[in-house]
Amino acid sequence: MTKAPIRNAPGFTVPEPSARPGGTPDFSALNLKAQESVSRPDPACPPQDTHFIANSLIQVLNEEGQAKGPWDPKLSAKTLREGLHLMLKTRAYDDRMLKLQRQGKISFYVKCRGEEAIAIAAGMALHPDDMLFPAYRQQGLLFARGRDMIDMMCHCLSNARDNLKGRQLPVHYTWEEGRFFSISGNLGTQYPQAVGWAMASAARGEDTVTASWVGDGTTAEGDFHSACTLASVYQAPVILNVVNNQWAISSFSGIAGGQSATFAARGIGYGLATLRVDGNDFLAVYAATQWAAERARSGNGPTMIESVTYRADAHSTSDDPSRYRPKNEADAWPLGDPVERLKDHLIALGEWDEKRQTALIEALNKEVLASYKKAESFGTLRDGPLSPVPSIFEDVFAEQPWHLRRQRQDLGV
Amino acid sequence: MTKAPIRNAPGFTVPEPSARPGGTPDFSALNLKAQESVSRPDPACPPQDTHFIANSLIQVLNEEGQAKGPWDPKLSAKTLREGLHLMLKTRAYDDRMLKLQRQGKISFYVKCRGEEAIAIAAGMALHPDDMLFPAYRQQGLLFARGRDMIDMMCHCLSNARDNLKGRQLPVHYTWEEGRFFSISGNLGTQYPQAVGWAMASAARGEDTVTASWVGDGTTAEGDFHSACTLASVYQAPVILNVVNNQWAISSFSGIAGGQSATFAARGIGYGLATLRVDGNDFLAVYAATQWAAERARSGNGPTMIESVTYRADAHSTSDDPSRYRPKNEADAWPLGDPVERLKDHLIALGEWDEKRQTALIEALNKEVLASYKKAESFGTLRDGPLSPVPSIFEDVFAEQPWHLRRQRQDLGV
Amino acid sequence: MSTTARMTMIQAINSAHDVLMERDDRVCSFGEDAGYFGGVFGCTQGLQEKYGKTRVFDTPINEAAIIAMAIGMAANGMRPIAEIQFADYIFPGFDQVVSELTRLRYRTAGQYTAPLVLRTPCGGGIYGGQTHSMSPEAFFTHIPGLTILMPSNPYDAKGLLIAASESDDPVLIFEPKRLYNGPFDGDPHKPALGWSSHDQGLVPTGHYTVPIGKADIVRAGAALTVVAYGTMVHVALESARLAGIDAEIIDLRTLIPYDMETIAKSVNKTGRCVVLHEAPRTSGFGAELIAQIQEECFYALEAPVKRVTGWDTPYPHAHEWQYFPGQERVTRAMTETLEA
Amino acid sequence: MSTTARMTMIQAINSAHDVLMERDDRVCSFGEDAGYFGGVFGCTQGLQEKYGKTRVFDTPINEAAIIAMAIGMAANGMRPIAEIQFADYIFPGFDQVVSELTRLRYRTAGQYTAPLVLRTPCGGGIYGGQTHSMSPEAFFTHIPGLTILMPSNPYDAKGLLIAASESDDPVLIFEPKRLYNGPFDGDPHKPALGWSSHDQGLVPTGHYTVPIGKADIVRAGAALTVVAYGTMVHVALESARLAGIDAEIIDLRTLIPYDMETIAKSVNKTGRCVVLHEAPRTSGFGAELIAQIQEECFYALEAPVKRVTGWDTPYPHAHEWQYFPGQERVTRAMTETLEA
Ligand SMILES: Cc1ncc(C[n+]2csc(CCOP(=O)(O)OP(=O)(O)O)c2C)c(N)n1
Ligand SMILES: Cc1ncc(C[n+]2csc(CCOP(=O)(O)OP(=O)(O)O)c2C)c(N)n1
Ligand SMILES: [Mg+2]
Ligand SMILES: [Mg+2]
Repeated sequence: MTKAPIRNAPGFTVPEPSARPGGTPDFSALNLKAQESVSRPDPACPPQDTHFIANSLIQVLNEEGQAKGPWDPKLSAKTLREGLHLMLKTRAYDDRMLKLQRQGKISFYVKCRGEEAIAIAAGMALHPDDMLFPAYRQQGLLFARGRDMIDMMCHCLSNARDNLKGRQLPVHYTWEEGRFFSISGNLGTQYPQAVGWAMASAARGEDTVTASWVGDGTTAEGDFHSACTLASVYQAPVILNVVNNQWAISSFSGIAGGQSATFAARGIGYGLATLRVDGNDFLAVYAATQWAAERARSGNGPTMIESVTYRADAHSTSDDPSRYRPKNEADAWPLGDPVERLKDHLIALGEWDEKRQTALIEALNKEVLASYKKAESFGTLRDGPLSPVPSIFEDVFAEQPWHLRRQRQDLGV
Repeated sequence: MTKAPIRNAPGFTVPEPSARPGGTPDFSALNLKAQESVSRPDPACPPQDTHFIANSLIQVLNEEGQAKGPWDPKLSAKTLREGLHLMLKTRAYDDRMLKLQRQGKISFYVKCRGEEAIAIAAGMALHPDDMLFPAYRQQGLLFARGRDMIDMMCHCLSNARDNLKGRQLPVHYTWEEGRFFSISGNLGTQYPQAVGWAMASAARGEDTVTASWVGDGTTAEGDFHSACTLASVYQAPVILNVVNNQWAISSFSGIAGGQSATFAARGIGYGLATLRVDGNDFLAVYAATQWAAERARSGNGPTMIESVTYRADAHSTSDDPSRYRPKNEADAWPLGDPVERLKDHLIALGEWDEKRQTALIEALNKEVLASYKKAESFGTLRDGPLSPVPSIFEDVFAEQPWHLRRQRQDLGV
Repeated sequence: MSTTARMTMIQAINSAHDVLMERDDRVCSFGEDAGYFGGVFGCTQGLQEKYGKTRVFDTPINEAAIIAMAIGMAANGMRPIAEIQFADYIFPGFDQVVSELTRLRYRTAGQYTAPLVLRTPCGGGIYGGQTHSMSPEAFFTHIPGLTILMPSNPYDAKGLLIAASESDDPVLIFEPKRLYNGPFDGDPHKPALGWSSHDQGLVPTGHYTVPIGKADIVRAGAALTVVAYGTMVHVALESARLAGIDAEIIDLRTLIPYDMETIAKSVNKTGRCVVLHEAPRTSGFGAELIAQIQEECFYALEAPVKRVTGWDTPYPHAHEWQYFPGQERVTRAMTETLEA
Repeated sequence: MSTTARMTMIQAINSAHDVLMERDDRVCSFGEDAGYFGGVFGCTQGLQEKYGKTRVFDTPINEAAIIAMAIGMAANGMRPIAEIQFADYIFPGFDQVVSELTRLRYRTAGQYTAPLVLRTPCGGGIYGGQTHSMSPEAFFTHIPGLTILMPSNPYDAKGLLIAASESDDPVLIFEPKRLYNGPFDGDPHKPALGWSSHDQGLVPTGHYTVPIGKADIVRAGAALTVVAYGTMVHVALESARLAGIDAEIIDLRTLIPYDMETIAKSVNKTGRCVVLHEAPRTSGFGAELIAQIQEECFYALEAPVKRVTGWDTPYPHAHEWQYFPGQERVTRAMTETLEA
């Protein structure tokens, strides 16, 4: 037997973020320098040709608000304005819902501030027939797909018009009509399901694509690996998105392994195509999604996309981030704010101005408030009306078996 | 919304091996060309410096039986002969145990034919204090650690001297004295446990290393991902081995994603150091293990090692491989037989000859048979004696609670 | 089609797949070694060749992935039948069952459903040791929204599998592997029997169903009621025969929703009851049955309801027959219940 | 140390960690958000600062990994206390509990053991919806080799956690999160109470244990026995008080191995019994208790044992109080049992 040199092991490492409350955040380790020169491989290329991008960053919008480089999707001004509109709508909705939670009108809420581009750009780049398996922070997809805001609010109010009959916590939307799957409270579970969905579509010869989203923290779950493995083995037409917003409640991305490799790099090990994209750059997210969708749709298999972004607000209404990260961390985030960046781009193109921006925000705030007034008229969790009580015994099985019938009777309803 | 070109999706892919029964196997896709030129990075290097090896192959023994290249561990002839001895011992043991299973003396058996180098070389390269979390096909580790063969047989016979009291299926060894963990029937479960063990060692400032093994098929399990994630986050002193023997019962490695990437490449996504090694090359496995152990021991973190090999025999005594792969596939395996290769090397060195080989095999067969005679004298599953019946109620808890006491009484023992 | 054939349970399960896949191209089938090879027990043999690789295929070794994939496919209009190689290995996928599969209809208020079948061989008696012998049904009976079946013979195995695949709910089928090739009455010393001479080994070759939720009274009797399922049905029959006890023996067949009507009717008649299962005793499914029986039949009961079960230990390898709740223990429980 | 202090259940759990870590450097603690932040409920707050990062740390979001890591550490001489953020999220780690943690001593014949504690908040009453309200204890009670505890107050929470960590067996502790900050008697319309005025909110600051396996008779009575644990203990007390029923109320505290001696003694005395839990009814832990009670106390029972439980559905969000087995249902069951 060989004798290894005896040294004192230094214990194991527990990763720490660059700063804690009171400290000065430093994101330089993330390697987020302007990368407009990242080349754009053919969407039908072998996965290996994309792997260099896992350690780079696809960016289109530069610091001057110009669209540059091979990934520029060259969208029309109309499309860009639509993107801005949808992002602002999402933001207006989020802000109102937070207030409502603070007022006790809804029991729980999750904002996506700073991450609006990820859902909106992807939602716009995908085909309406494509299937979505989102996590809870992609509410923008609903707006991109044109869901009625009142319906969304009714769900969050758990009222009589909630299409989920009050059974789910707010923000756990389902919208079958919009090909939007059910959001689970359990992290990551829908990721491998999305691959199964995609396989069924492919088996029927459909040309639709399935996309799913998880957070950086969720990549640690076994289901992440299940999805990657299935996608790799069966070459399903699926887009596996990782939204790296630097935080998972109080744990920074290093606790999910983010200091050892990028999340996009996870895909390399499975031979997936891998893209790493500036998640606060509407055009970059759009382009990456479009690339992956084209790849999947033409039978060239799955893509993993890491969108690098920052969770600018609390994790949820149950969270207080000032206890674990510097208050100004969002300001220090090198990739800016997705709304501001798209706005600046449109202004630079001469297709927008600050006045229209202000007016749009005002109009959206009004729309949101009006929607809320309407939604509230269908009830609130606190004051009702709710869906009928017997509904709690329904939909457990297709038909109610004897034991549930008895339990309903036992409750006297 | 963009309109993607409408094509007919081709359905999903189900990977197929190069040949089925009657066909001609072809392993060229595995890229197993002689690779003696793979450079050997410093064991303290950043993980990234090893990633090229994930798509290459560390080899020391060339086709002429010479040891070449930077990975040559330059072992003494004595050590090489010990390696050969241990591999042959493992093989002699395996062959006898298979016969015994066919005779109904033991209920189940798993051979490792063709994979002997993986366990023996690793077992020799590691320090005796290093901890082992093997799968069921690394019985060689027990021989490398000097376990008494009679004890091993008593376990497989489930007799009164089985150190597991007949509670486990044969080959599910445990040997605390030899720092050999308990083999679980559940695939992959011990892989993340090994990381936890390594963390505890490191936390106490010990300089021991922990090594674990899974098969190519098992890499698909969620626990594989758990282990990789933990190792990556905490930089534990652990060696994560993947034994890619091309098959998982009837499923070839492609069903675990092996056609999309090497298994070593899985480690890239977690930022682990990654080595891919000719698993039938005793010297290469030794060198890779030594490298990873040195790395871990000196506080430089985990390594993933894929050993490329071939399961030359049936999966287990319950299996019939002729139903799913060509009969001659083992012969077509480009990396040869590990025993033959080490023997040829020793002969080329002038340190061994065919006569000694024949004599050694004969001696080992005698030793195995004599051991078996002795082991059988302590009982067999069919004819007893077994461990005392009340022992089935012991070791469930540290102390027997009332309900187990009652159940024992109920059985009348 | 009214032809019948002699089938083992394996052949009957295979035939059910064949019938289903022939009739409905939404049905697909997969699992570890279940594609090309046709499963380690052969239940899906020949199907890949017949129906092609996108309908019958091998999966990676990841039970969570198998179930999740099945959920996604089922939600997207397929009717998957997935095999979990051994029931002992279903636990990596437990979360997908508890948190996802069985809640999808509920949490989406019916917008999405996952009508699929999970099949898995369970139970002991084959010297499989602690990881090839488990009877984990009780864990699943506590999950709202899951239909759970366990056939005890080829006829039921086929008829229940067809019914399961045609059901709009997710169904989990436990197949007692000790019964795959023949009935087993609990006596390991007898020569192994095949299904060829057993009534229930005669199976229609075409389509038929065995109703979900209906127990089968396999022996009518007046002295006491025995509630059993899977292998224990055969152990109960033989034990009663040997002891000359006029037991009414109920083969539950469906565990959830269980046929309480049949059970209560019998217990109200006999006044005595014994419940059997291979799984460990504490919080086994027998506990549920007994809790319900004592509630519904309290005033008819003349003796406490006894359970004969596996012990509260892992399934030991060498002492298989000291663990398995065999004829001696079943007979003793029946006798004690009659004398109580 | 004989000083005491007023503590919430959270503070009591935190104090137990502190006492344990101070005395024994093998004790370490980890979980999702449990390191720097001190846990989403604050149970491990301040400990990382005090004991350092290799003893108290954050983990990746992977419950299987957390449990597996804890097993490896425990087998290698540590005494880990791992937090699973919500009991609803324990299922990805179910396999590590069923197949590994609880079998290690057995399958190695004592060569390796994994003495560790898993803690997890459970139960409803906080409008958490179906993924923050589960009471999954029954699943675990069917696993041989696992000690299972559920405290109903700060005193027991601390004493049981210390006993658990000092036990040589793996222990799973369910902490009813509705009780973290104060007792809850099932009436959501009353203003929330703190622990400050509750007897069991007075907690020794130092080391003490509450014995594993011993139930607590929280109210002596003659009319009937109520077996409860966790939040339901408080619901039972208040329901009996309001209804003026002389119930003997047993707080089980330990679910496995449960204190059958205390239960049987009480039921043999009162002749009537009601069992309560928040979890769904079918195959809930109440079934096990009832099966055992009817077996041991058959001739003393004057009425069927009733169970009051959650429904066999996922935990609905908006209809929280129609799901939760509250005072009205508990009172009705007691009354019916008295009148039966
Ligand atoms: C299986 C599971 N474990 C734990 C949780 C609790 N939890 C909810 S959100 C969250 C953090 C998720 O972080 P990330 O994946 O990065 O998504 P983000 O919130 O940043 O969008 C945790 C731990 C859960 N919901 N499910
Ligand atoms: C969790 C789990 N699932 C399934 C099995 C059944 N099984 C036993 S060995 C095996 C194949 C393993 O293949 P691989 O990991 O490549 O190891 P090898 O047998 O080739 O050494 C399977 C599927 C198991 N033991 N555990
Ligand atoms: Mg995040
Ligand atoms: Mg293999």
